[in-house]
Amino acid sequence: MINKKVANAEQAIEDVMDGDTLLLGGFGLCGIPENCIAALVKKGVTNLTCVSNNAGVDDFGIGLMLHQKQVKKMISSYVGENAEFERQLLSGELDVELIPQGTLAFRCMAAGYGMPAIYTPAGIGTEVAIGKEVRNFKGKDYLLEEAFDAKFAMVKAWKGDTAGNLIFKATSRNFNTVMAMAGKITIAEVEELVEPGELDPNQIHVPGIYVHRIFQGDHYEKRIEKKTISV
Amino acid sequence: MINKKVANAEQAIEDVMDGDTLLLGGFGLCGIPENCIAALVKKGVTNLTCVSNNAGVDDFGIGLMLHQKQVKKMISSYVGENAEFERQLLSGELDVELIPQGTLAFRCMAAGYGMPAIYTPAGIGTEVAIGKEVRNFKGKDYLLEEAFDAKFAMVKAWKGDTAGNLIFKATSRNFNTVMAMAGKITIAEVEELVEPGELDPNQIHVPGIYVHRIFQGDHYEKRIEKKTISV
Amino acid sequence: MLDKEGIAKRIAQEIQNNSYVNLGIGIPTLVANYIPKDIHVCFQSENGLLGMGPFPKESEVDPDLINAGKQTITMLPGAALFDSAMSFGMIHAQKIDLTILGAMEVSEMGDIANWKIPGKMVKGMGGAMDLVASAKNIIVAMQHVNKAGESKLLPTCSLPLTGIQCVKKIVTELAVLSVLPEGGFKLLERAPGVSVETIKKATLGKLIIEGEIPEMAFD
Amino acid sequence: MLDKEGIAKRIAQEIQNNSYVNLGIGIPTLVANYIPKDIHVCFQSENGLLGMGPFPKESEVDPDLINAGKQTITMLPGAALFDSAMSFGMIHAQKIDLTILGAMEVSEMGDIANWKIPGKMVKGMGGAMDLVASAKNIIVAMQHVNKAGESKLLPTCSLPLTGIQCVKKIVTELAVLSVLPEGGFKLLERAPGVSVETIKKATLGKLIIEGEIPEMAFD
Repeated sequence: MINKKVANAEQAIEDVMDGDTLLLGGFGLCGIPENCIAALVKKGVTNLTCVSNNAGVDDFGIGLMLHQKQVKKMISSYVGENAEFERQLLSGELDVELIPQGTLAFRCMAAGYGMPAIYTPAGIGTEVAIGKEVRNFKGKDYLLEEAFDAKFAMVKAWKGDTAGNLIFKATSRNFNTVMAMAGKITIAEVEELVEPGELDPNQIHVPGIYVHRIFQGDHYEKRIEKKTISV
Repeated sequence: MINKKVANAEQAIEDVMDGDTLLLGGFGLCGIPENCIAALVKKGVTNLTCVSNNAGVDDFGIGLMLHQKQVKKMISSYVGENAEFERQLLSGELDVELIPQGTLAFRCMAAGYGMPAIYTPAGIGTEVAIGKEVRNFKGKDYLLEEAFDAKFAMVKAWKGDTAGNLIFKATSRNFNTVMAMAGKITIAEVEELVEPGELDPNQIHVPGIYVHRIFQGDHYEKRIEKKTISV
Repeated sequence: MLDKEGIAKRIAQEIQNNSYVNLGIGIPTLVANYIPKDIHVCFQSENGLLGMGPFPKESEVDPDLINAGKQTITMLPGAALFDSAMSFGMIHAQKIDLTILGAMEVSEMGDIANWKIPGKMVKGMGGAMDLVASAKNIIVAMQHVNKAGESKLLPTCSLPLTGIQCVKKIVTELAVLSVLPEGGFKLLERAPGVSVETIKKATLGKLIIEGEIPEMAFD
Repeated sequence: MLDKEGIAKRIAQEIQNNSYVNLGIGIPTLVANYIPKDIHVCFQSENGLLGMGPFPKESEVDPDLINAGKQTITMLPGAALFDSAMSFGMIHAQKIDLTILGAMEVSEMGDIANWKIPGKMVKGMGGAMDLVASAKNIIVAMQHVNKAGESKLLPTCSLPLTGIQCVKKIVTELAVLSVLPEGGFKLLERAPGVSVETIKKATLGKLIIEGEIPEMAFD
């Protein structure tokens, strides 16, 4: 098997440059690449375009990069709950492109499947459609949306092997699979890194061919945004 | 949970009518819906359009339906190894549309994902492109291929639960997942049918929402087309 | 007049047996509490889960298992997990039977605005534009008038749209209304103690009243 | 002059360390037998497997585990299974580093014909059109001339095409040739004991010969 293992997050992200575009997995704070984000903050790389469903919170997730003003542009579907984000956006320091959540997922999937663009009904008749091609198929209108073209994808999986195969847990799968498939260079951090042969080939969510670097992360905080309990 | 269980193949296919379009899972003879095919043969329904990567062999798989002249048209990527198929094709009794294997998979996936059509580079510059829209994205040409619009999908899984969740084994997954997602009415036959909660939600290949009827099949022959042994 | 729980309770009556349902944030979330015992329903959370169960006990809390509102949740037996692409795939392929969501405005053509108020910080549309663009059946749960006392059922929406010609039914604190294909809000039911006159005053869009309008019935 | 095993052996030298490779049916399948021990290569089978291993022992035969040629196979440690859509997805997204396949004809522009002979029963293109439309690097393994003695390296293909401007290299029983981006077969190596003159006679398309042409080297 082809060995994708690198030592740690620092090594995995060492060639990220100012101005690069990154796909960052996760939904809210669930399944975010915590170690990669910490390493990006430490490296201090700037002018990044970050594609991520959300933008973290003030003191966790992508919020940590926003706090350091490393992000030039966010492409997200929902960016609430982040005061520093709001400040930078209103002051014009930060550019934000809001796109429907399905469109975000499909533009990643398209990249991972070698499709140049896909048609989606989401956004028809709204400001999202402005400047985009609308096409009717069998009586229904669709927007043409292009595949993402991102240099890096950073995803967080539950288990992985050194061949790059990934398995996700519960709803932390979210955008991580399609982003892993979409990156030109895909970096995966996993809670548990095992040898080839230890994962059931039938249960793999992302085949290793899509993953270029993999490492076992540490100190996962897995912060919960809205802990809600039944009484 | 919503219960999708039906008693057997006869009950599952009872509303298939002459002239219907069926998506039939499997690659070669691997992962084909053996019980559904047997029930279709018994029912004697005719004039079917069958979408399947292959057309079976003379005395197994879709070959059994061809033998009874139940198939009006095959849409496949490869139809070799079937003498009766060849006879019907040359005599004009059977219509065949050959399409690239990836196009077959993507036209199913598109249907399952609510995409009206997809762009693929397969077939550019060949007779497959005749009469189809060609579009250039970033310097490369693609063909526009429409999603399948099929009344029934019939797939074979390894394990399933009564909520319709499916797990496939090894390479018998092939077209079964995307066809299950593409059918207006999807019928799944499984080797082992269990109660909800017995399958790991993390390992499910096709969520039950895509499956309308499920039953535990019997007498699986699983014929091997080319048994090849290391010496 | 209904409170939020009342709106949720009334909407719960709309849920058919053996259906797949996506619940938006806010009042729609409460609907799950009022599903009759004999109705089988499977809730989708668009971040990648079918078969969403109740909130967890303290000991069951799993940071890797949340709903689209980012709340910790549980899974029911028969649940299935998937990624965001498949999740919106099944939404776009119209596998979800019913979508229930909140709104700021609904037009008499069934257009909906629920994501953006010009001049205010925009948080984003999340999955709402996908849901409204694809759903077979959409029920809106909302207050009949906004905090300024202005009707939210309008001839045309004034706020940026989330989707067009998609809302099928509306349940408010005052009434149940269907949106007719040709346009107009058809009054179906009054909330307990609410007069047709009150509903008329609170509805700026075209209101269609035919015959006697019954009061909502609750068990 | 090489036999089929020789062609496979020569192509195996083209395989780079840490690469993902798709092998077509026929001579390409034989290439797997000649990969040097120190080269890590992962074989894809387009019916849904990465990490394809050798044919099974009698006791290991599993009807649910076959390759794209429908032969029973095994999986190596680190293998991954997936469906046909993801399989062709990774092909189209150019995640496969090298595709090796047979051909009936190749043109000096790199067009390939390998699926259909007019007048004969057509079996279908299978996955070939997808592979040739997407591959980063395609090597064709074939005989230099057909059974009628006619060159298969042509100015333009006479048979229905499988794909256009895609073949990068050709290995035959006589020679190794690259297809130049501007068109033309550039002769790189001669098979042992084969003269440039013999290759010239067997090549109908534009043949480019620069300097001394070395003989293929085998370990």
